[in-house]
Amino acid sequence: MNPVAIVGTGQTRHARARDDASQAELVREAAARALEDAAIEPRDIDAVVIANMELFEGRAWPELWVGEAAFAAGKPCVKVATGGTSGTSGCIAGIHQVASGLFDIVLVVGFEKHSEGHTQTGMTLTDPYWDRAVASGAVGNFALSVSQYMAERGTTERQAAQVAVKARRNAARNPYAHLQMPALTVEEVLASKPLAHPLRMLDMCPQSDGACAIVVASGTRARKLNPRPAWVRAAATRHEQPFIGDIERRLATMRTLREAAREAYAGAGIGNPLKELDVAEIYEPVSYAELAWYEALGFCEEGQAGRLIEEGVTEMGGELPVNPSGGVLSTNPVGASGVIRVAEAALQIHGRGGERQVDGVRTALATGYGVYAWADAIVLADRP
Amino acid sequence: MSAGALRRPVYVSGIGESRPVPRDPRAIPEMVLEAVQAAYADARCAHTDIDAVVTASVDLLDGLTASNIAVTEVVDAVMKPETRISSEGLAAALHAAAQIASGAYDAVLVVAHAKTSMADYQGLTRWALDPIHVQPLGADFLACAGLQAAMLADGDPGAERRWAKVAAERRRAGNGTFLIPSSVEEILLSPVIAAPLREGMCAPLGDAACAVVLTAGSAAVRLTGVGWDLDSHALGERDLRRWDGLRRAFARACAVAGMDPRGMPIDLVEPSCFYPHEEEMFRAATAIGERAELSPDGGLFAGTAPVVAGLSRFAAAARGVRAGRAKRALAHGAWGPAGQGQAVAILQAGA
Amino acid sequence: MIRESAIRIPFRYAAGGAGSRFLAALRDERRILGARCDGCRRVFAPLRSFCSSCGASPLEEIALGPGGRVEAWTARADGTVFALVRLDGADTALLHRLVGLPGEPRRGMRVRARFAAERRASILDIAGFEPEEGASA
Amino acid sequence: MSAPVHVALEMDQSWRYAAPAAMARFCAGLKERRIEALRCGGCGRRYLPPRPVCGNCHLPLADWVPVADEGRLEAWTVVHVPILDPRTGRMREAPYGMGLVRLDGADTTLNHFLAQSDPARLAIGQRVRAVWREQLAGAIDDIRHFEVLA
Repeated sequence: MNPVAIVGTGQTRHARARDDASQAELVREAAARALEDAAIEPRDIDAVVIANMELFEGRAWPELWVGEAAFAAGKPCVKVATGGTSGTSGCIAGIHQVASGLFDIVLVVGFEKHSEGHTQTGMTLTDPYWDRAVASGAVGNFALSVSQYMAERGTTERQAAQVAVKARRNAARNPYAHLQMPALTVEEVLASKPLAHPLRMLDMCPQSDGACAIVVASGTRARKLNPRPAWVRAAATRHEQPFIGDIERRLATMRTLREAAREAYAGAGIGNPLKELDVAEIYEPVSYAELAWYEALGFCEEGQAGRLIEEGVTEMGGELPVNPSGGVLSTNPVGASGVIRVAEAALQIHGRGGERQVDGVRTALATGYGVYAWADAIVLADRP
Repeated sequence: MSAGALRRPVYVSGIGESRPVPRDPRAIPEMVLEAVQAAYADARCAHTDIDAVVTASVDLLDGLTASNIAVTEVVDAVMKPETRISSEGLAAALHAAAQIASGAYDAVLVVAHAKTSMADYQGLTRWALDPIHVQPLGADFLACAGLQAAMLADGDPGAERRWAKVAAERRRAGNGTFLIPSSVEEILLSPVIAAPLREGMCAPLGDAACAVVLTAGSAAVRLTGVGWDLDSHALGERDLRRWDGLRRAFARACAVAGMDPRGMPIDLVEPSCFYPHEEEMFRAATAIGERAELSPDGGLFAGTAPVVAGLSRFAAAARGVRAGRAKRALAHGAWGPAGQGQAVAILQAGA
Repeated sequence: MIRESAIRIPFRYAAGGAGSRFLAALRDERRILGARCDGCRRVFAPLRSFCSSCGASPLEEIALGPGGRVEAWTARADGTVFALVRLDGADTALLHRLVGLPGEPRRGMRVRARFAAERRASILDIAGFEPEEGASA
Repeated sequence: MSAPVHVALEMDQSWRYAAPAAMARFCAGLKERRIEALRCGGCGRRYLPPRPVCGNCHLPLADWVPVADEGRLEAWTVVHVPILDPRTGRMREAPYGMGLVRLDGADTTLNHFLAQSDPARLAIGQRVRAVWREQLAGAIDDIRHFEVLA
């Protein structure tokens, strides 16, 4: 693929309800910040990609209404919608559009305003002959897979709670993060309200209102716009069969994420991700998922994820900090969540991470997760 | 190479359709499977030859969250990259072309589907309009088309009869799966549904699916020009008498193809016009001469479905080029109120 | 086999900064607010938080109408008439309904906003636009 | 800055969903308490729910095989949060047990309700059996739930 880099990022303050902003204004808030970060004007944007899940807000073709808030009026603009991977897939779409030669600069904006609809109900609007009759929302579905994963790997509730604590501690250094719980303890996570055994309230991501944008630029433009562009070394996507029961031991196997990561590492020349990646921003909707993803992403052997969190390997200051932003566990506007992963990974390479900056980041991983097991993996680096 | 050109040539190697019918008794995956299998057969390829999939569908039309879940298996996206462009089928094809040109993939399957028989289509389009200032009024895409037609008909007493003639002409060219008035007089007597538009003037909507295989490897039809555009959402902010978005999308497609928009020798034009007044705006925005053959198979007036329309026009244009009826053809897609979204593809004989 | 299934979900959309101000002014002041972009020299109806042409933000708030001219109208089979109304002082037209029509409307006719008696910060606080006194329909 | 205003809009739309032919046959079977899966001629995987093609092999499925209404519990949870049921517009009451059940004769698992909602009584590997409703309508919830066999 031709050289492409991320040269600017912007996101909104995320919250349970952003009553002060319409969907369009939320999109504008993130888009304007990304332009400011990249030091470009609206006229510099050649095309726009929007990422959003329409039924969560009850909108058909939401890009029609919010497109101009993303500076898209009179420009090429399409919407990408693939469940939880909408944001990462939207970023990959922007990357492909720039690499195609069609555009020099593409703005990708993901957003969601969960407070305006009923997301858990929206998520049950799947197959009307099967899923809809026996739906239990994202929490129940995830809990099923967690029961298998725990039985198979011996993962403990305490290890998962440590992931939840790490996420919220990191989020406290991120001024944009939704949940701000700097002093959260493992005991508090374990004492939080049961949602679907063994998942508790604090094991889960919140539902957030928010938007995030990235500026994708061609090689020549990127060098002019940013002293440290975040170059796209590789990007891979895998989708999976449609029903939860189709997927063999979902969290333990996760063949989509494994395969997407394998392809992305091969494209980026990464042999040992734990050593060669400097930071990772991964899409973990549940504390347990982060542990499962450590294995699928090759950070450790199968069954060793619990050890990784216990030994602080993925903490700030550890060998491979995972989710310095606080992750999806701290902020989850679905259509934006994948864009946030990519933006935060890029921010680490730009060296603009503020209090959540990891020292000397040269290579970063961003991942997306959606539906039952769809996955994206993107490797960014400080060199093309 | 500077921005504005496709870095790798893109070819159309396979086309398959589940033709529009008023009410297809089958489920969406079954309609889509027919189109995909036909496209593979046409491309003489196996599912293992396809690197990636781009789908086009809209959740609210399908009554499903992430409606691409329902078709993941039939579009052959299991353990493959799939991107859903939930705007319009032609925009999905143009994105697939960008994927190939980027070097990411060598063969991409593009699939669009919609079943308007499932639900009250115009009722659902209300949920696409600004929920603060417009949706509470009860307006829908049909009302937006009516306002656009009204702008064009103003001071033009011959417009209604002229449009009826266009609709009748297109209908005669199309085949007869849709029971619709086809004479000018019948059309002019059909009920007014959004004045000045009458029922008989509208392209009949039904159920359809379309699949196209795009490749980096040479084939009989080459995709040389791609362009798309999103205009302002509010009707009152646009000059509704003109499709400026289409003008921009067309200019971009010509630039990508390395051609002068005014001197474009296009022999075959396949516009996505759901109403006859749109055909007039289409001609004005693209400056397509009278010499070009326009919608020889009746275009959308032979029956169509939203989202699928643009990709089906792409398929029709590719068939024309492949059959040698045209050296160069243009396909058009449109979505949103009064054609807010616009997409253009330019196809020509390959290799 | 066909199964009919309904989806009943209540949605609640934030009107946002500009939208809230616009709707509150309809409710509290019976005024229709627009926005002026100094860069584009364009006055938008209704009020908006950024210019859709040049992207400038914020924009200057300005009162429009309540009179204006019909730029285009369409009638649905059920008799509802939608119109694009160019309010006095505005460069863009507002989409709304026409009411109280003695006959068929026509392009260019003068209309005036009729406010609803009970107003709840909604675009429907304007019940519709009706022909101005003395304006022939 | 004025106080935030919201616009409330109620969606009430209905859709007519056509069942794939294989799903229609499967549902007809349920009316007679019969469960069938489709076996892929390529990889041999026996699919529940039935569907047009095998996603792994991209081969059309046509080979029906019988499946028992008993099987093995492969995953379970007890859901404590009520959710809005989109079909009724009402909240579905909690707590309730959910499981992934591998029915004897199928290779994929079926997600469904469990009779038990006490975590202490649920474990992966338990044998479970379908509890059918008295009135069968030809839908997956003709099975009220699965109960753990002693």
